[in-house]
Amino acid sequence: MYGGYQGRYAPKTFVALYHEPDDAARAIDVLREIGIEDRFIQVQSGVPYRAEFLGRPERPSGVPKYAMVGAFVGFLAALGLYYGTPLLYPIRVGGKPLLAVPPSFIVLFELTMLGMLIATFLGVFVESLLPPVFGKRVYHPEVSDGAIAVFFQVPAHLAERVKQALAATGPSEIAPAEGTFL
Amino acid sequence: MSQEQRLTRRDVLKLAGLGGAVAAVLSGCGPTAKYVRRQPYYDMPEYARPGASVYFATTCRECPAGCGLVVRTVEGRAIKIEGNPNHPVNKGATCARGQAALETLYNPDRAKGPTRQGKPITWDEAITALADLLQNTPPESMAFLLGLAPDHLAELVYEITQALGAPPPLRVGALAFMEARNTLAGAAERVFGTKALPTFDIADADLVLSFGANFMETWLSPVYYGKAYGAMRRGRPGRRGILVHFEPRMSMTAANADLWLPIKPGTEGLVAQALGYLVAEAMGREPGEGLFQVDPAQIAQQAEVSLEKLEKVARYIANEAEKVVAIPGGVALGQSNGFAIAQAVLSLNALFQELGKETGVFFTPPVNGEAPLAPATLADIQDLIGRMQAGKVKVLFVHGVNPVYEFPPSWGFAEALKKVGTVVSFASFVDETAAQAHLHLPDHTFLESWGYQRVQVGADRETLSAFQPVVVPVFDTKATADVLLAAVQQVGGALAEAVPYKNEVEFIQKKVAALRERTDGIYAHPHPQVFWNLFLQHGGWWTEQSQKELARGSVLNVQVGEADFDQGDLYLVVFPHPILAEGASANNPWLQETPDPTTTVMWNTWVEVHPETAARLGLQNDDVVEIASPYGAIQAVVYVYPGIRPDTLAVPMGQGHTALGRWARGRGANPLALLGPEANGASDPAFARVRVRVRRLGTRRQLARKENVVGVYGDGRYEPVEAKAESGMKE
Amino acid sequence: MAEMDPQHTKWVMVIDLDRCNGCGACVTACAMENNVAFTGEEENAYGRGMHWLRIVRYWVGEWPNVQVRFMPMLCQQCSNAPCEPVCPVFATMHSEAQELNIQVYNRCIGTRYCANNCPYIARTFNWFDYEWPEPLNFHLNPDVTVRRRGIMEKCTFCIQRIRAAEEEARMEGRPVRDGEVQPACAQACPTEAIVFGNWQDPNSKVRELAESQRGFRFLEELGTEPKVIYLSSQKHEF
Amino acid sequence: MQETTLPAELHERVEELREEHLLLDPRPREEMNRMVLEAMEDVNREYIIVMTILGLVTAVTLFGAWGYLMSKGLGLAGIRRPIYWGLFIVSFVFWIGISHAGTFVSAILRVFKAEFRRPFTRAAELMTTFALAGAGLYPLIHLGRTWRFYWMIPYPNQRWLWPNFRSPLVWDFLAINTYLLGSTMYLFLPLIPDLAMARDKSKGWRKVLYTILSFGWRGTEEEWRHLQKAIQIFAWAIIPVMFSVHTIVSWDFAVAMKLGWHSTIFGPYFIVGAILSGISAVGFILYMIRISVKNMRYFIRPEHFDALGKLLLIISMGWAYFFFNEFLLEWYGGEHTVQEILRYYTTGDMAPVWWTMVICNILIPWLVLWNKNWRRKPWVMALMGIIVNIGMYAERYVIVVGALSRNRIPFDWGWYKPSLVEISIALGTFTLFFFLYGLASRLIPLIPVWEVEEGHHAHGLKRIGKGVVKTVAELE
Repeated sequence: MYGGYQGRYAPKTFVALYHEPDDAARAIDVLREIGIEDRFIQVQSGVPYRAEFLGRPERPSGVPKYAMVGAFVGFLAALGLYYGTPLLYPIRVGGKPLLAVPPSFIVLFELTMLGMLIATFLGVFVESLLPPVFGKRVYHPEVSDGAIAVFFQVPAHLAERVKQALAATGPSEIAPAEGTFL
Repeated sequence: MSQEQRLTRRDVLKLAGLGGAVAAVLSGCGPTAKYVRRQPYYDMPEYARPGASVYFATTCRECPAGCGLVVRTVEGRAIKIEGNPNHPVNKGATCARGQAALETLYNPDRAKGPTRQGKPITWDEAITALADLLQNTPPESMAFLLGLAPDHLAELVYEITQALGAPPPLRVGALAFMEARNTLAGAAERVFGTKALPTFDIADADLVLSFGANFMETWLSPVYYGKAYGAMRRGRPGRRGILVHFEPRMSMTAANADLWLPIKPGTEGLVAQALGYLVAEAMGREPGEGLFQVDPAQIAQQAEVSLEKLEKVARYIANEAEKVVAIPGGVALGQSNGFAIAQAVLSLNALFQELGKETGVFFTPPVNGEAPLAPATLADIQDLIGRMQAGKVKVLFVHGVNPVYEFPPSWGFAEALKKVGTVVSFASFVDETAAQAHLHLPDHTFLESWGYQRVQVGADRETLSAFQPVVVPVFDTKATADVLLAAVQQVGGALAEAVPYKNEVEFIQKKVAALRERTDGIYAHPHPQVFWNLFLQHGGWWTEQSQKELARGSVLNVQVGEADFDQGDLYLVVFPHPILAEGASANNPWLQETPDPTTTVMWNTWVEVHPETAARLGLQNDDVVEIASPYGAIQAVVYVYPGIRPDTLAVPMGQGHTALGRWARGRGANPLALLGPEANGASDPAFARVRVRVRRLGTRRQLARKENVVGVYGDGRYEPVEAKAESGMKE
Repeated sequence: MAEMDPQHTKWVMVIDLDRCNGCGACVTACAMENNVAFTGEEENAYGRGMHWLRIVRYWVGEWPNVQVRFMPMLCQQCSNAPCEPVCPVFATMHSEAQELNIQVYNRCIGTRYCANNCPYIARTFNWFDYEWPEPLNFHLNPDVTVRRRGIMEKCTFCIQRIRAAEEEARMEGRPVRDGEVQPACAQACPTEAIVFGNWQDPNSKVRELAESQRGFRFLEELGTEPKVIYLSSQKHEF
Repeated sequence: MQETTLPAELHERVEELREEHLLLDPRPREEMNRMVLEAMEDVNREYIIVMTILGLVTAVTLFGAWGYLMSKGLGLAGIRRPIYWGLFIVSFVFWIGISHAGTFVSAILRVFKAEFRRPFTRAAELMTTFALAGAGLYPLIHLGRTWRFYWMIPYPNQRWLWPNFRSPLVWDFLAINTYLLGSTMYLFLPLIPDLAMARDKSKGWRKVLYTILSFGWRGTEEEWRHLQKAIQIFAWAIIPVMFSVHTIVSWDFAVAMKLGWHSTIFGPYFIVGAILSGISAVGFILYMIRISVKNMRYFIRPEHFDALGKLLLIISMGWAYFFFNEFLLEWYGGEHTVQEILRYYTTGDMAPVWWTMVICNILIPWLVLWNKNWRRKPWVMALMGIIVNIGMYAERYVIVVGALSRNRIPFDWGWYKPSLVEISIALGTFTLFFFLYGLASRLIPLIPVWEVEEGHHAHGLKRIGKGVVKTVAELE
């Protein structure tokens, strides 16, 4: 994030651990007051909190776009299968037309939904950059015990000041965070 | 390719010229190439191209009717049996039994080669043994039992017995006596003056009166009658023939009748006379001049039939019908007064003639006047059994019949057989008789055989129907005629001089030689070899023109009287199975699998019981019952049958084999066990005189039916029973 | 004849129920021609016969005026066949050249849906691998596939015979002659109840017979447009 | 939580409420995590014995019998002409019905924010997946040539042949695949945070497994946002898929030219039936989890059974409504064969099965479920689960086998008797289901802890006058 900075200006990542959303929200306010932008703060939690609870900026999720693209692809695949394949090798059955509209709805529906669901599923991973194949990531295992971990990046020389400021918000722990492979 | 295909098709036989496959057949049938061989692909006979069919004309021997067949073969294997469209009897059609004959040919349970006391021997040993028997047995203690087919063998054996001085062969068979051939021929002699089996010309009849004749099933010539029946119904625009059938049970023939009258067993003759009386009356004859001195009202009561219905039929005959045919047959002739019934019914035809109606009885003219050997009478058979019992028969030759199975046990044949020194069986299968034979010298099945059959019924012209092998023999079997001739030659001396044929083919060629001089045949050629080839190519010889001459008869005012019955509760109708007939081909799986027309039962013996009777006796579908007559008892499975008199039971023949093969053995029961030894007045067995008691055994066995019981009878509930319930009835 | 299109035939069967006497020759002939397996007593008792053609028998009336009606029942080769659209793999389909309802054995995966959907109960299923013990298998028709377990089969109108006749006719540059093709059942039928022919041929026997006032198609109210035309039996009433 | 502000005299009432409602009875997340993990790691002797038995029984009765069936032919099943479909298709429809449980609980209840769903969404979704796994086997088992099943898949092949998209079986194939994939993904998405939790808390092979399965989940805001969005999309999208699946299954029958099947009401009728059997099966499964899995008495409480009981009663009424509709209108139609079919159902051979269906699906639920005390008894609901599912199995049996037994040609009616192989396979899918479920119960967290914790956050108490009530805050 701070690529190029060296020495005392090099960024350092810290984690402050909270057990109440109120505290975490206050800590984020504190960080923001210090001048750390939202993009240098990351919150990890064991339960989902709406952005507003912690005073974090609302950002829309990209997943619905995946869903729509997936649905469209599924729909096209269904069109191709239903209206295309019978023309490749026309076989008449039951005195029925080769291409009939009403039963096509079933195929169109199913494959559209299938495309949509698969794309949504994949979308979660792509959007969240999961699985973390590109390197280490910061994480605090207590998150899974319901703690709210507030990660923030500060230049090394500011670290102590920030720690002190956060102490007032009652974190159970403030520590430097190391990226790990998960 | 198209050339061969066109010519190998069935209609090739219509072609007068010789081309393609026919030429091939001809060239293949020289004296040196007796059989068509199944060859490897690199060395095929020229006509047997891979994938191309070759058709051979031959004759069916599943029953004695002598229907012409065309057998399709591919690469030396018989693939499909089709009717010979030019044959005067069946005109291209076949029955189920004929269709399934391929399974006789390729049956895995056929006898694989000659055996002595069950142990395989070579044919040389077999022929030596046979020659030994012919030489060292006093001629009068020899006996030959032959089936009704083939005729050429019967004639050869006849010549041999004549040369030996032995008693002539007896031609016997269950089907023959169930058809009461002697009775019919005897009655025909009395009414029409010809002692032969009459053919009833129903094709253009307006009304057919059938007194028990199951002519659409197995009776005499079923395919001929099938053809004629179809023509009668819808063969003529605007005229539809009507069938009225009198029989205690609804046979398949009865099932096709417009009116089925389930008269009391034994009253067929009386009803015929009553009907004659009523017709005569309706046509204005005074009772005094009435030819039958009967009282219709009283007969109707006696026969338990509606007088009104009889009168309606009589009025229809009198007013609407131009051609009326009355047919006696089936169970009617098996009554104790069967001979009188046959005469009464045949007389009805004569009466109609007298009343100005057309009738349709004709006789198939014998080829060159040579009638085939008639079937043996019951007296002949009983005489033979008596001699066997007395130990006077040292050697018994059996061919084409399975007497242990086909004769009612009450005749005592099986016991008498044990007293015979040497039994020689020529059966193609290890049937019940062959199983007890000392020497078993299996014959080919007819699709591997040479021969001919003299058509007795159904053809309107002289017809000699030819057999030829369509495939090379499947197993190590040998034609019985060849075996006998080889033995005769080995014996040598006077016998060989009297029977001077090298082999079967030469014998047949000599027998048909006389036909070369006939110019009225469908073909003629003076050269023996060409004639022979034509004979085989056409599947026999018959005249170009119909020789049908409707017979004129005289009315016999026979005293029919009452039929006698044995002690018992219920009348019993034993009938040849419409598909299996007497059961000689019961080991053909597809024959077993073809459903009986009226009951749709397959693979087993059932007993037809009227619903009221079943209710009275507490019987349900699929109950196993014991049916007992004074002569024996069988077990069968109840089929509640709406089409039978409440006082009558009916059991089909054809099952109950204790040998023959995997599909026949241990299946169902043979109702012949219930029959007695009495005759019907013309020395045919009175098989309908028996009465039976029926007893529920408490077990059940599910009949294999094509129909669904619930759907058909609507009794709502159907309790499936375990098919394995009855131990004794299964293999 | 001139207006006939040799490329396109419409095969039709007429079954005259007045001629049919129920003898069962057609049933056996069909089995022998088409390598139909036999299944034995127990299987048949459990409704597992393989008959492509069966003779449906009805009882009519009450004792003693009982009557029987026979009706040979086989695949009706429907123009609008209910069996066809339900097959997921096109194992049963319509041949446009012959207007036949075709069962492609190699494609069949054995869902049996077609059989459930057939109002004529005309289809049979190979429950097992059925055997023709040697040498019984010698008579198997080389023109007809022997079906193995797990697939559907049904009457084909003896398509192998139709094809042979059509090829022959094509090579000779003529339409197939009336009566040239006979399925095994029609060929065997002693009463000539079964007549087979090409509907496109205006002079064919089937056209002539179908004009009869007795003609009807079984369950035609279902709209399946069967190609078997029955001529009703009209018994005389005394 | 506001209970500190409540007067002391309400304390007893508060305790009562807390005991009643899981979501008012918060425990620290660590403790809940521990409880869930303990339950997962509780591989004791009984468990191993039961699982071994289930596994062996499944191997023999399902896969053994299936292999035997494939090697000999479908004749080993009791099906015959004209009843070409038997127990396999009955079981297929049955399991598809059961599979509606998970989707109903986790999608419909989620969309409608029914809070009681929280602890058992996963238990129900697992049912969906495993029921579909069982159901998905049947179309393969029932094929005459199972080894050719892939011919139904649309893919370019050397035969140049594509599947017939007019065939309801292809619709089935597509719908079931969509549903199976969709519901598996839908099971997996909310599972990720819990797997991450397990990853953090476990050691050894479990650590490796959960590390892989949790995909590096950390619980960042983005992750949660995308996850929740996706869950939302799934919840909405899977509902129509679920409806389509059972509708299409019903169309297998309804589009056929078969009297007794050819009914326009079959779609909704089948769906309601599916939900009925699914919901009741959830009751049974929750009971099993409650009694057999460690620590589950905390998570699964009588209130859940009560809620399920109410749902069940309503759905049973809905089912009865459709059933009555179907029967009455068919009967009024007066078609000859249909009359016979209905007669066959009610008084014919099928009557015992038909009446079982009526009694189990209508009579017993209606008699039992109106009573709150009974609804709250886990074992009663477990029993209801069994009874209703017997009834629903009977319903499918009547529809599949009963209708096929009667057709327009009385000559060709039939009766049907399931064979041993068929019964064995049908039972085998039950053991397979329980086997898979047992396996899953020790491999993945059965309780969605984060959802429960979220519920804890959302729930509170409010004093109104002298009383105290439960309140719910909308967090999502």
